[in-house]
Amino acid sequence: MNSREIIARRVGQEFKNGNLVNLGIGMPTMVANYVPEGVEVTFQSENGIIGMGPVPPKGQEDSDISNAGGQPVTILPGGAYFDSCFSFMVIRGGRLDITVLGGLQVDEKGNLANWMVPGKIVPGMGGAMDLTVGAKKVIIAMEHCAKDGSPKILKKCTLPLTAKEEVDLIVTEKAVIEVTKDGFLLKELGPGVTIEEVKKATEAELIVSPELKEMEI
Amino acid sequence: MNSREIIARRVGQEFKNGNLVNLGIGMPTMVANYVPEGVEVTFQSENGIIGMGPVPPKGQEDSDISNAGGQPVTILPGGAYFDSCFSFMVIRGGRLDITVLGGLQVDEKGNLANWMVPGKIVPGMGGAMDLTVGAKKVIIAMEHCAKDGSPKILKKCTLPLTAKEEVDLIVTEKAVIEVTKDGFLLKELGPGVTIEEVKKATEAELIVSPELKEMEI
Amino acid sequence: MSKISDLKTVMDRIVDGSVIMIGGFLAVGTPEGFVDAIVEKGTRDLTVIGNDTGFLDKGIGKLVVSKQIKKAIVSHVGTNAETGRQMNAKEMEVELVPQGTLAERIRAGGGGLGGILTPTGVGTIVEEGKQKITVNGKEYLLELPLRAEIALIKAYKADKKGNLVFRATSRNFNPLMAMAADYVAVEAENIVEIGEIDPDEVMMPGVFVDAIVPAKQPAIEVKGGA
Amino acid sequence: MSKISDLKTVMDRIVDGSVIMIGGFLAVGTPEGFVDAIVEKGTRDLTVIGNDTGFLDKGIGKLVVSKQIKKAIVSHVGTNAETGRQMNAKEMEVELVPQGTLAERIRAGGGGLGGILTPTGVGTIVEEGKQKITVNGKEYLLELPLRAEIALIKAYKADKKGNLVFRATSRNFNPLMAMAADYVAVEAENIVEIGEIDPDEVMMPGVFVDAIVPAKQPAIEVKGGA
Repeated sequence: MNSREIIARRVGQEFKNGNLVNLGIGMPTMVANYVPEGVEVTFQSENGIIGMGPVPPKGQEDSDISNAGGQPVTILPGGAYFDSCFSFMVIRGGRLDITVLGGLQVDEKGNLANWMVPGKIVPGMGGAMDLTVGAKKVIIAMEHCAKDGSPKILKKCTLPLTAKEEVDLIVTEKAVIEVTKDGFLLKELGPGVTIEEVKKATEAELIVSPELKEMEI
Repeated sequence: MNSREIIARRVGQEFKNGNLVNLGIGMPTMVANYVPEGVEVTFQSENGIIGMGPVPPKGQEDSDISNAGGQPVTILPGGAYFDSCFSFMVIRGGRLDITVLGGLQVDEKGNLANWMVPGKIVPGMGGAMDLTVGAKKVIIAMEHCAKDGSPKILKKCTLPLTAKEEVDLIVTEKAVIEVTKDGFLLKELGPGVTIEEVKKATEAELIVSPELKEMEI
Repeated sequence: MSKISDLKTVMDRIVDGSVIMIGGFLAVGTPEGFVDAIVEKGTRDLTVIGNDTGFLDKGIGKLVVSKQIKKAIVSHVGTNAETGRQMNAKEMEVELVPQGTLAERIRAGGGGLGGILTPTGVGTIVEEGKQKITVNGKEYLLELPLRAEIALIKAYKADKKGNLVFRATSRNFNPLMAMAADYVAVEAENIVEIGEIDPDEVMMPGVFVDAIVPAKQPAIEVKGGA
Repeated sequence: MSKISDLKTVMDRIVDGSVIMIGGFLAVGTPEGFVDAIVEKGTRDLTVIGNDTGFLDKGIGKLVVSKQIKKAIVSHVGTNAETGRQMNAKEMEVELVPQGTLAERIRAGGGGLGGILTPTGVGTIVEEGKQKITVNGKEYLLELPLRAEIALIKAYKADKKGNLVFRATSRNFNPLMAMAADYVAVEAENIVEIGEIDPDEVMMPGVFVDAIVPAKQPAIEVKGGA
């Protein structure tokens, strides 16, 4: 199992029956493939759809039906379309249970940075700021370290924030970390990963949960 | 021709081809019957309809299709329904050409009072405050004096205002009066009415237009 | 996960002092079955948010007549003399809100906004106690969001997931209220299977709906229009 | 009074320096015919308001590549490398706005509001230069309305009065923009007679539409979905 699959599979376990979920573009989109059996969730996408279904078979794409990444998707029976304003009323209005987003940095206050690296790359925040502020539970799904090996889980974010103190849970290939008022709580380890490996790859202090266990994925 | 018909007929002459018009409840509703031939206007009603048509024949009422007064109406081909929020976006957003409302008092600044008489009757403002603020042209259609003969066209309103400095034109059975920055401009007289009669029935000063004429109705 | 429910389940949610939104415009689009059930239950001291207080025998007005309302937040009460009487006798508090402002306040409550700036009411007693903010040289009132514990709304059609379609002018405040309450109950004239409503025709997605109750209606109602 | 028009009439409205809203979300629901016509016309120094700058060869991105945009007000530019390049080289100004805020600002512009209070962006650089207002103990940013001289939108279906129906996720910003501009031109995939669209299915009433131009489309497009 590669890192991305570990992350997606573990994030899927956070979903509860009946949840309304928004998956960010990139890796979070993969989580749709790992919803545990017996759990029914509804996917919302900020470009104007509730009840988003899987990617259509090649050749059956509909150019009017896409996800927030612009990829062709489908809609399930009982789904609905709406405009962008309505979409963000859903997001900010308190009915969105979970948003899963990627991250560049998360810090121990629950701050998130994922929309720009000044002077380098500025993709823009898209819907991420609204999703982070609006969803009841914010899960950051990301690889534990940056490509150059530098830590992404920090004492204090150095990049411009996406939202202040909104992150609830971080899921990486190495660990599941909860943001608590006392700081980061290390709750689970990735397959074959040790506490020391996680600590080494993390800039911030980690409180090790007394119930620490390996991910069951 | 009774007073109400004079007023309704004269107000209708203000409509221009293509206008979007909202008629208040009560007497203003009558104006729908006096749109001049060759002029096509579209009626909006704040309860959620554009393209409102005439009252249906007895027995053919639809309990889901009404005007803002709760009376059964119809919808014309090319009409549309929408919710209350959208309806007031139309009203405040600059696309409503004309609103015709009743009035208790209008003063020479263009202030309007038509929603309460403290201690006596407080029907509420309904959509009148939004209509007055939002419409490009505000026409007050009312009898020139109150039932007890007291003047309604005043130097200064004494009742709580519906809106500040928004009235453009007053149409009564006695006169057509425009609100200008210099005060009330008397532009037309009702059938058989003299300048003196209008002045006597009006508390505010009237500037008599050099082009004063009798209503052509 | 069908959301089909019954009147009793919905009524169990409504207790003395509840804050309730009720859809409708002069009783057009008001869920009369829910209103009747509240009258029957006799719950008191309600705060009711709606467009108006309907008539003595129709719409929200029935709750005025039965003296169950402590406070009404509405735009218009002129069609119900009993509201005026209770208001003047100080038996009931009435907060009058311009209709467009009322709609925006409910929408703000539903959409997670902290308020909106409207030009409506500037220079009138409506501005009393409110913050005035000037934008591009024009004055606006800051109007605050409204939410309720329970929204009681009426729909023309619901599927079992709670996707809703409203009809003609009975739409009015119903979709707005469906977004602005913690618990949303729908009186539905027609109930269909999931998948029978085209996703582009859904006017309110089912995620906002908690309970669907079939409307008790005269079996045949004249639907003459479009 | 048919509003059927042609590309030239619409393009005559667009001049150097025009402020234009263009519908679409990553080019889904973008009126590509209008965009191509602007590229052909070569109008410069445009201010463009849209969700994103699309791709190099699709959506608003084509106007970036042709260097016709002076300022873009968008939520996302990550799918168009040329936007990033022009932004870093200071050849084009980009105002990045959170997507939900962008939608609300356009809606406020269309609905005559002076602004809205949103929790989005509090504690980030988005709050710079904005008024912060606390409501019920929570901080919000005051975000101001956006309007344009011209809105270029795409609809699935239009009747000759301009009543519009959008389809699936190509709806996105199109209806919002239709309300927020002085002149609204629609690229319509299908044009039908007045009366052929049910009044309850109209997603944008024709009073907001000034010109309808038939879309130049591949004659057959796969429409596999619902």
